[in-house]
Amino acid sequence: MSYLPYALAVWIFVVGLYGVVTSRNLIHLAVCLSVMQSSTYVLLLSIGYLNGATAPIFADVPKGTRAVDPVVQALALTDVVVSVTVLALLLALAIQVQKRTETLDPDELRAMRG
Amino acid sequence: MSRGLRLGLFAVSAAGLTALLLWGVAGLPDFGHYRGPYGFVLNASAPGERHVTNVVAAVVFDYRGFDTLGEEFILFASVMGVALLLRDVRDDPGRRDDAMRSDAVRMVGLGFAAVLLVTGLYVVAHGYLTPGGGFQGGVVVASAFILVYLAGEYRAYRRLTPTAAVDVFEGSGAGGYAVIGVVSLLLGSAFLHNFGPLGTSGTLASGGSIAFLNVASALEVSAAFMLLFTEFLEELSALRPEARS
Amino acid sequence: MDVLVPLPVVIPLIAAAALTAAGQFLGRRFDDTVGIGTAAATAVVSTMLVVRSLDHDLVYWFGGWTPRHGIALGIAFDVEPLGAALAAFAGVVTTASFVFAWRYFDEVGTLFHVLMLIFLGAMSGFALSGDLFNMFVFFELMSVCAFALVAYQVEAAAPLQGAINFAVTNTIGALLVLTGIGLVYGRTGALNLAQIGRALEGQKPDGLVLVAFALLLCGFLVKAGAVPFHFWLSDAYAAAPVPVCVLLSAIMSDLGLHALARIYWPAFSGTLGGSAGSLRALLVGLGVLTALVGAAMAFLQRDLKRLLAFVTISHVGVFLAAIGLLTPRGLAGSTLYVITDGLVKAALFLAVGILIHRAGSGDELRLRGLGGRAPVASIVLFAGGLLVAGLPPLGSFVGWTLVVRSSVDVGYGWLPPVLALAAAVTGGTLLRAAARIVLGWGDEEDPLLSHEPPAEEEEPQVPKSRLSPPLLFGPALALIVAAIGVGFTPGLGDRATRWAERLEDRPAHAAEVLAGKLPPALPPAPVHPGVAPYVYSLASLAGAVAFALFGLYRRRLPHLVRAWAGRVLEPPVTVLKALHSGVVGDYVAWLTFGVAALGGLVALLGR
Amino acid sequence: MIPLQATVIGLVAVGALAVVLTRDLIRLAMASSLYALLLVVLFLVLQAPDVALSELVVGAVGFPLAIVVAISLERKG
Repeated sequence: MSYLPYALAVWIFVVGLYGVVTSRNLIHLAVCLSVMQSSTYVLLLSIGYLNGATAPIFADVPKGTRAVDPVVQALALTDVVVSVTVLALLLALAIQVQKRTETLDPDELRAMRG
Repeated sequence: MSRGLRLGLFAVSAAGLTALLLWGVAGLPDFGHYRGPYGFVLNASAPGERHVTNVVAAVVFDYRGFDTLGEEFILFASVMGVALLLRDVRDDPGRRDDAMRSDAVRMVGLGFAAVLLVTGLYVVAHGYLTPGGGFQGGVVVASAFILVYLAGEYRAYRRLTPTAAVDVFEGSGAGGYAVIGVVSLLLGSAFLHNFGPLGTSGTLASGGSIAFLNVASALEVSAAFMLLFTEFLEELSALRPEARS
Repeated sequence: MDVLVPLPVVIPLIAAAALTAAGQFLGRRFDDTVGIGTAAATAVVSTMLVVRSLDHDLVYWFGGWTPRHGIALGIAFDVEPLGAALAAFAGVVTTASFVFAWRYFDEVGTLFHVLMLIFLGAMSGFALSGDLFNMFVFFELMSVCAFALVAYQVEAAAPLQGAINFAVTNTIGALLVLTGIGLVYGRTGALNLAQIGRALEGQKPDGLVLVAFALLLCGFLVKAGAVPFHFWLSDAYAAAPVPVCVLLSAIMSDLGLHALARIYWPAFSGTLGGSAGSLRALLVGLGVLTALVGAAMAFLQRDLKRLLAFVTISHVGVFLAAIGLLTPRGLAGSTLYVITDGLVKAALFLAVGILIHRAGSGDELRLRGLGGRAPVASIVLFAGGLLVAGLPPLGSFVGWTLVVRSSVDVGYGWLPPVLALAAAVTGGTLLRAAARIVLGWGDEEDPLLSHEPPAEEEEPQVPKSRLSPPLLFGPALALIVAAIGVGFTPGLGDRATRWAERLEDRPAHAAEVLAGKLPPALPPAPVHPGVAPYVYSLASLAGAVAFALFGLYRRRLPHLVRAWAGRVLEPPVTVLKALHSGVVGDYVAWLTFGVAALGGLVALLGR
Repeated sequence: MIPLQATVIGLVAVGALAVVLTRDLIRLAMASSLYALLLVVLFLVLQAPDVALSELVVGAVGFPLAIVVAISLERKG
C-alpha cells in the first residue's frame, strides 16, 4: 500500500503515453500530453510527503511542527507552468494545422517523409 | 507504419516501460517516509533566515530563485511563440461590435471581474505568508480581465488591454525579475542575493527581495496570460462565421 | 565568486525582455543591432569564462547560498572550460545567424529576435548549470523557443508538422528527464550534481539508480536525436527557417550529449563505475548505429536542408560514440569535434540559405548547374564537404585525433574505421551535392532520392536589393574560416584532455563544488597520436570522393553490378525510408520502444 | 497512508484514463477540467496547497480555453 502514489504516477504516465500514440486529434493529443505531465507532479509531491506532517507554511503553527518537503513543491510549481506553456503552443499549432490542412488528425499530416 | 503495427510496437514497449518504471519507484523510500535532507534543512532554516512563513515561496523566490527566472522566461517565450504562430489573424478590433448580451449578464460578469481582480491581488500580496504568490495571483488577475471579454464587453476589454501596453508589462515583468538579480550583482553580492530589509515574519513587509521578485513575477504572469487569451480569442473570433461577414 | 558567471544567461534574457518592452517603438534596424550586439557580447563573456576557468572550475552559488556541511541550499553554476566553450560557441553561432538574418524577417517585428535571444540564454544556462533541476528548466526553455521558431513559416504544412513532431517528442523527453530527477531526489534528497554523486558513491546500483539513469539518458538522447529517438529531428530541421536551423544543428543537438557527460561523471560514476565497461559498449553501440543510419538517410535526400539534418544525426552518433568511450580523451575529443564540426554545419546551412535566396531553390536536383549564381555558397559547399569527410589536419582533426587515441586506449580499435565510414558517406553526400550544383555533374533525375520537397515557400522572399552581399555571404565564410582556424590552436587537444579529466575526477570535483577546495593545476597531457588518425582521415576522404561519384554516376556502372546492388540494397533502403513516416504517433511509439529497450539494457548490464 | 488519500488516488487514476479515452472534444474538455479538480484535491491531501492553487487556477483557466478552442474548431470543421 505504501507505494500506491508512486504506482499512480507510473499509471498516469503510461496511460497518457497510450493516448498520445493513438490520438487522432491534435487537441486530444495536447491534452494527453498534459495528463502525462501531471504524472510528474504526483511523483514529486508523493516523494516529498511525510506522514502526519503539515504543509511547509509556518503561519500560526507551534514551533517544531514537522512539515513536508517544500523543494518538491517548488519543482512542481515550475512543472505546472511548463505544462501550460506546452499546451498553449500545441493548441496554437493545432489551430494553424486546422486552417492550412482542414484536418486535426496527426496521421493525415504527410508533408514530410522518407 | 500502419496503425495496427504501431499499436503492437507500443503495447510491447509500454509493457517493458511500465515494468521498468515500477522497478524504479520500488527503490524509493516508503510513501510518507521522506528522508531528506534538502527540504528539511530549508524548513528548519528558512523561517529564521528569510522571515517568511511560506517556505515554498522562499524556495521559489530565493533558494531556488534562479529556477524561477527560467520559469518566467519559459512563460514569456511561449507567449512570444504563440504570438508568432498566430500572427496572421490580427483583425482590426475597432471595427468589431460587442456581442449582444443581456444587461444582467454584463453586470454579473463585470461584478465577478472586480471580485477576481481583488482576489488576485490579495493572492499575490500574501504569497510569502500563505499559499499563493505571483504565479497563482497573476493568473487570477488576468482572468479578471478575460471575464470582461466574456461578459460581452469586447471593446472595453481591448481598451483595458491594448497589446502594445501589455507587451511592455510582460517585458518589464520578466526583465524586472532579472534586473533585481543584477541589482544584487551591482551591490557586490551574488546574483539574486537578498538586498531588501527582512522585516517582521508574518507581515506583508517581510522577506526582503522576495517581495520584489513576487511582484515582478505577478506582473509577468498576468501580462502573459492576458496576451495568451487575446491571441486565442482573436483567433476564435476570426473563425466565427458572423465575424467574417 | 566570479561576477561574470551569471552573465551569459542574464544578458540575452534582459535584452529579450527589453526588446519586447521597447522594440515596438523603435525601428527594425534597432532590433537587428540589439540582437547582434547582445549575441556578440554573450560570446565574449563566455569566452572570458573559458579563460578564467582554465586552471580550476568557477563555482557560482545563486543568491549567495553556499553549501552548509556539504548540503547545497541553492543552485550552482559549475563553469568548466568545455561547457563554457560550448556556451561561447552558441554565442558565436547566434551572432552569425543574426548577421545573416539582417532584415530577413520583415513581418514579425521583434518576435524572432526575442525568441532567438532567449534561446541563446537557455543554451548558455544549460551548458553551465551544475544542478539537475536547473538543467531541466533550461532544457524546457530551449525547447519552448525552438518549437515556435521551427514553425515560423505557418503558411505551409511542413513546418507545422515538423514543429508538432518536435514539440511532442521533446516534451515527452523532458518528462523522462523529470521523472528521472524525481527518482534521484527521492533517493538522495539532493539536486546538486556533486552532492548527488556523494550520496550515491559506492552504493551497488539498484533498480532506482539504474532506472533513473536510463530515464535521464533517454531524455537527453531525445534532445540530441540519437536512434531511435531521432525521427523528429529531420522533420523539424528540414522545415525551420535557415537562421534557426543554424542554431539547432550546430549546437542544440550536441548540448544534449554534453549534458550526459555532465550528469554521468559527477553524479553517477561513483555507483555505475563498476559496470562502466558494459555501459561503454551500450553507448558506443548506440552511437555507431546513429552515425550509420544518419549517414545512409543523408545519402538518400535531395532536399538540402533535410540532407543536412541527417548529416547532423550522423554526427550526433559520432559524438555519442566518443563521449560513450567514458574517457577524458573521448569527452575532450567529442567537445572539440562538436565545436569545429558545428561551425562547418552552420556554414553549410547558411550556404543553403544563400542558394535558396539567389537561385530560388533548396533542392539538389533542381539546383543542378546553378551554383554559378552564388559563388560563395559553392565554395562553402565544397569546403564543407571536404571538412566533413575529414581533411587532415584541418577542422575537426584535433577532436578526431583524440577520439582515435581514446578508442585504442580502451580496446575499441574497430571504432575509428566505422566512424570514418560514416564520415565518408556524409562527406560524400555533401560532395555529391556540391558537384551536382556547382559543376553540373550527374543526372538530372535520380529515383533513389526521396520525393521532391514542397515548392519553395519555406523561406520568406526578401527583395534581393534589401540584402547586401557582405551580410549574406560574410557569416558563412567566416564560420568556415573559423572551423579551419580552431584546429591550428597550439596544444588544444592536450589541454582539453586535462579539462575533461577535471570533470571526471569525481571526489576532487565534489570537494571543489561543495567545499570550495581548489584542485592543483595540471600540466597539459600530450596525446602523441601517431599516424593512425591521418590514415583514417585520408581513407574517409577517399571514400567520400568514391561515394560522391557513386551518387552522381551510379547509372554508368556495368549492368550486372547495378542489378546486384539493387537487389541487395533496395529492401533496407525501402524500410529505412518507410520508417521516417512523419507521423507523430509512430515517432512516440518508437520513443517508447527506445526507452524500454535502452532501459532494459542498462538494467541488464548495470547489475 | 490514510483512507482519504487512497480514495483520491483511485479517483485520479480513473480520471486520467477517462480523459485519455474521451475522443469527443466537448466531453474531453469537461473530463479534463474534472481531472484537474481531482488533482487539486490530491495535492491538498498531500499537503501541497501552493501547487493545488496553481493547478486550480490553471485548470479553471487553461482547460476552459482548450474547450473554447476545441468547440470552435470543430464547429468550423
